[in-house]
Amino acid sequence: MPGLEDLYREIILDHYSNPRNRGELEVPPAVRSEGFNPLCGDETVVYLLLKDGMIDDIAIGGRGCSISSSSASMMSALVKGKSVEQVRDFTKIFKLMLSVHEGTLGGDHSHPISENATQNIGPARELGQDLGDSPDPSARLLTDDELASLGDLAALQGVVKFPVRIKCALLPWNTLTQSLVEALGTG
Amino acid sequence: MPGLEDLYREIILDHYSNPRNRGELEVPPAVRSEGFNPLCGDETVVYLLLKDGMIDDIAIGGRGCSISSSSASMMSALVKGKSVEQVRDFTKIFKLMLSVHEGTLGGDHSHPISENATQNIGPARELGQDLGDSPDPSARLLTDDELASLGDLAALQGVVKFPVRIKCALLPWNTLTQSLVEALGTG
Amino acid sequence: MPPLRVEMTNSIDTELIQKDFPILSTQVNGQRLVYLDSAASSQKPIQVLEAMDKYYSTTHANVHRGVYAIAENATNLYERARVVVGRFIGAPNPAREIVFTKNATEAVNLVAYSWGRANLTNSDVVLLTEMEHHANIVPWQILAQQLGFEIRFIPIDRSGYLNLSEIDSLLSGVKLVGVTASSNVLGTITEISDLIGRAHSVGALVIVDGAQFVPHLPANVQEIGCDFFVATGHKMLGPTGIGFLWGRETLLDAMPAFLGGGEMICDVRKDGFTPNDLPYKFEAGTPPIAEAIGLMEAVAYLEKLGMANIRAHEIELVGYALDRLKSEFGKSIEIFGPSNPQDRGGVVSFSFKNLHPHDISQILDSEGVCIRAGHHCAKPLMRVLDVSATARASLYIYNDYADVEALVTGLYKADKFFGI
Amino acid sequence: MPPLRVEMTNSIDTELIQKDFPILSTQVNGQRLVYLDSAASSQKPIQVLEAMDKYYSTTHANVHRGVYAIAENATNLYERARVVVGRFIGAPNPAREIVFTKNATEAVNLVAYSWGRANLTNSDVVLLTEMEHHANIVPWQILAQQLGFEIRFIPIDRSGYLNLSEIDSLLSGVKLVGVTASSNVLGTITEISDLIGRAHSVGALVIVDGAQFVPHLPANVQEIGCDFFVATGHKMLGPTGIGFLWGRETLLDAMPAFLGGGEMICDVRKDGFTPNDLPYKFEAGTPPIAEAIGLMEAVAYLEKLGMANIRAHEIELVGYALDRLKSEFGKSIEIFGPSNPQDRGGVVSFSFKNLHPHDISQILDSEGVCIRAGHHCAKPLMRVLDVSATARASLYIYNDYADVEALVTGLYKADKFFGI
Ligand SMILES: Cc1ncc(COP(=O)(O)O)c(C=O)c1O
Ligand SMILES: Cc1ncc(COP(=O)(O)O)c(C=O)c1O
Ligand code: FES
Ligand code: FES
Repeated sequence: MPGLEDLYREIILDHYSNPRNRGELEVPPAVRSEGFNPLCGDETVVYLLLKDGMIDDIAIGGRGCSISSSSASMMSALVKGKSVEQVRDFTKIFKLMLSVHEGTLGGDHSHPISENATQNIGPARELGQDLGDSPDPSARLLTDDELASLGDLAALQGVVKFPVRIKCALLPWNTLTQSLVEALGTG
Repeated sequence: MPGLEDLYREIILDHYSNPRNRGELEVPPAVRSEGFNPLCGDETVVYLLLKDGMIDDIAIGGRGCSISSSSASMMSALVKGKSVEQVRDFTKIFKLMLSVHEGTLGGDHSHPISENATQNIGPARELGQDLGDSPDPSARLLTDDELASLGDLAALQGVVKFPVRIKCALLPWNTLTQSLVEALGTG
Repeated sequence: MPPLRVEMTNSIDTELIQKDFPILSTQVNGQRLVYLDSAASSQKPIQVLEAMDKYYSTTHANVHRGVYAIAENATNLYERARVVVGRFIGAPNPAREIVFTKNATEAVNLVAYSWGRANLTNSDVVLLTEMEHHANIVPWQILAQQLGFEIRFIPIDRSGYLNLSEIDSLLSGVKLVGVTASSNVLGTITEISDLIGRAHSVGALVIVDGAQFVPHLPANVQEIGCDFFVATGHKMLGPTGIGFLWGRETLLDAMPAFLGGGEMICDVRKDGFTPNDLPYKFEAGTPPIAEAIGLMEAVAYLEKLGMANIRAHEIELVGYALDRLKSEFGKSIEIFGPSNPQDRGGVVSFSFKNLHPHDISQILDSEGVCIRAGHHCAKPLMRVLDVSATARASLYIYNDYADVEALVTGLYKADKFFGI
Repeated sequence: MPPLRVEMTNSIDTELIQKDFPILSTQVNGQRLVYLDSAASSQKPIQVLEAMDKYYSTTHANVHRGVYAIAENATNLYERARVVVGRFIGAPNPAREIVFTKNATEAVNLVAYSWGRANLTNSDVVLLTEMEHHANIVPWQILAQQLGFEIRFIPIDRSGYLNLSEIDSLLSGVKLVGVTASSNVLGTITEISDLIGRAHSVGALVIVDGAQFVPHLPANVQEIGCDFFVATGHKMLGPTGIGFLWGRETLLDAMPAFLGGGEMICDVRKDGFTPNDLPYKFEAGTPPIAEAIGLMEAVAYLEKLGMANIRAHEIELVGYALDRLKSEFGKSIEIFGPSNPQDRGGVVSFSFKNLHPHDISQILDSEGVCIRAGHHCAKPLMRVLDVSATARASLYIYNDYADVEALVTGLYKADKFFGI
């Protein structure tokens, strides 16, 4: 049974109470993107300033829960000063970390009551990988190096055990991707 | 438990195999009305010729089951030569005979399995009178005189025990009512 | 913080009732399940589950066309459910005026697609309220996109009541008013009778969203005086998969068909169809048969308890919850909606410190306490309240003082956990 | 008339299966229940009922928004049901392409109201077949009334097959083809792949009505090659109150919303709404949660038996029924549809002497034998066959030779009873 400490690691709470890079940037030269979480109605705003293929500056606005806020805060700290290339890699790794693996949904992640309820309810237990936020069929475990590359963000690993909150953790990253597209004028 | 003999009285089978007044009348002077039973798709056609407020002639077309066919046949025999007034009375009495009374739906009419199924299923048993073909809130038992006035048609009494077939028995009568309205140029 | 616990004075015996709800004796995270989310969906008593099982196990068949015994019986039960549900809300002619749908949302859409498309033009106005659920907003927006009419909103005041001070000017040009009988966020029991009177006086019809009303208060569409009324089974002890529309017979009769298919036709030719009589005209395809039977049993359960008793219980329990939350958390908690429990249904929405509602709910879950966090499908209202989400505890017949205390305890834990 | 009884050679063990269906051990009129009406609605195995009861008794909550354990669990189960159902029909991306509806009929209406309204104009043609169920006719007629397009019908030949000889000219101007994969009256398993290829070559899309196909044969939408596919839960061992639409993701993505309300929105403002992603965009309001879970269990049951085995069983049993009816009643019985059981699903429609189908059914009922009589929601087909109704026996996994014999015996009784 996953406890609250799996979800709310100390570092998460820290970023939640002391969000980094909170604010706005002037648009232009920066671009501004907003992302919605349709489940809760929360919104993340990302201001992004690129220079020579590098994240020159980033600021975070909007409102959300501790998970989306801390994810945004840690993300901003991580990507600042990195290349667009690197940011894309981080995004991939982060999403991979949060993809739901075979067995987790009906299995060890779930509360006791879930196990009861899925017992005998047909083929439920084998289908974890197709559900929710797992569009990536190549879902796999992260390597240690990959995990380490995420820094503080590794603390969000426990979110997989709380499927409804995965969208919270992804919200800033999806918004960042959007703003990259906008800033680069592609897509 | 109602048996088949409650539904298919001999006289009914007789009218079914030897339908009276089957055919067509010339239109005009006669009027022609058709009625549908949406449950089965069957159709009764009534040709009606009025003269001096009397049913001068009547003919029956269309196709239907033994219940609707015999009801039409017996109806045609009964109303021929009668006054419009009388026909309206017959219609009222006939419909009254087929209205479903309190208690009958969950009660004595039903097959054993119905009783099982409605047991404990909430307030089912008390609601007979509101269901199906009982738009008339003044539903009551017929007097002996009334029943006698229907002649052969009294044989259709057993139909109440087979609610789906009530519409069959009523189909010719509803069509007749329609054709009366048309013939009298009212409504 | 010694709880203010006192004996309930109303006649609802929650202890006895809880025994009828198998889920309430399960454990979540090692804790007793404290279910405070009945406004999203109520739990189901064993009687409802058994009625459906019994139906499937003894007499299931498709309805309306079968001549054999079990099919006739299924038809009788299904039609009986219609009458039972209709009587429960005071419908004058339930056998023709109750249309079973899949939920309350479909029922509103039915009115929008059928009545709306036939009666609204681009010069008309549809008047809603700021506290409507999306179910009574979006169908009108979809229609407005196609027909080009205007949608207006009756504002709410600071206490969460409808502000009717400008109602006369708001009503100008209005053909239809959509109003909730009880808000799923504020709890407000709206004063619809007055509004309906005024709407009728300018020739507008009124559709009432009774989804949060029917489970909690005695409802009578004739007394309310509305023209259409919708509600949903799963919030009133019934199963998922069923809701219903009540409409005035003359209105329904004049409305064109909505969904096409089996059941709703009298005849189909290659070149067209003739619709069936009411209520079948609006019930295309195989209806939710077992669900209607389950809903009939749910209504029987509510009637056995007595809606007046249920109401008394909820006023008492909601009053207790409001008192406890205010006395424990004072200015740290903001409770939305009327402060008088007489004016509220069973929901209590609040903001607590600057904690995000989802985080509150997550902490409460670890204590077995289920509340809802979010926009509650009322985003326009969220914008009026200037929040992105609220936390919402909602109370029902099986809830008691201990459940309210569990909520209070959980909030202390959340406060401590985030330590902000 | 000694019955031709032989041992079944397929691997479906009807005796074992019957034990899973509580209703099959009930008595009707003192007789064993012989249920020959699965084409109208199948019976439900105890596993399906138990899955739903278990859901309600342990983890019911409204889906998609709750952060607490039982709500997450309900959401997981509901979404898992979507994937299970999607995989069962070979959907490439079930999590986005399966939309749960209340029945197959709603699913067709969804396509008509959403895709149809956005893509059809008065110069277009919708091509249906003469053997369509009303569910795949009337929605197009309702739309045609509003948009003014033409509806054409592919004729059938005397043996109950689609007559595709004029298909090229029939297809001219066609934007959409609606075709049943298996007729609920004739039993015909249509050769849709050929038709779909031709339709696609003129740029038309194809909606396939799989209501009578999915319960009986292995179905794979990718192999079939259609664009939309609908089916219904209650005919495939599942509960009432649920059906589904499969559509190509790109098509669904481009389609406007149909029913408006909760769940289907991403944002709602006073001045408009933003629809949600697939598949939620098309699931307004609280969905049939327990019903989806019941349907998932039904699919598991069918998969356990194996669709190929079910098919083998039905070919054998239908072949037996055709033989027995013909050998017993010769020219007195007219059996509609293909004479080769390989080309048929589980239904056997017939005319018997000049007895009215409802009268036949009534007599059979007194023997505990349930068949359907009527137009089977296929009135245009009835006109083509020049009958007002047919009697229809339909066979499924729990039926066996004894059931066919009961039908034969019952027909003898009917013949004797009416003595015509
Ligand atoms: C071929 C066919 N299509 C569609 C339907 C409609 O199914 P439902 O009534 O569940 O919507 C049926 C069943 O009645 C059918 O037999
Ligand atoms: C006030 C109100 N109206 C309508 C609805 C919609 O009910 P359903 O989702 O069952 O259609 C709800 C519940 O979500 C509600 O609270
Ligand atoms: S709850 Fe809205 S982003 Fe987490
Ligand atoms: S069955 Fe059609 S009228 Fe009797």
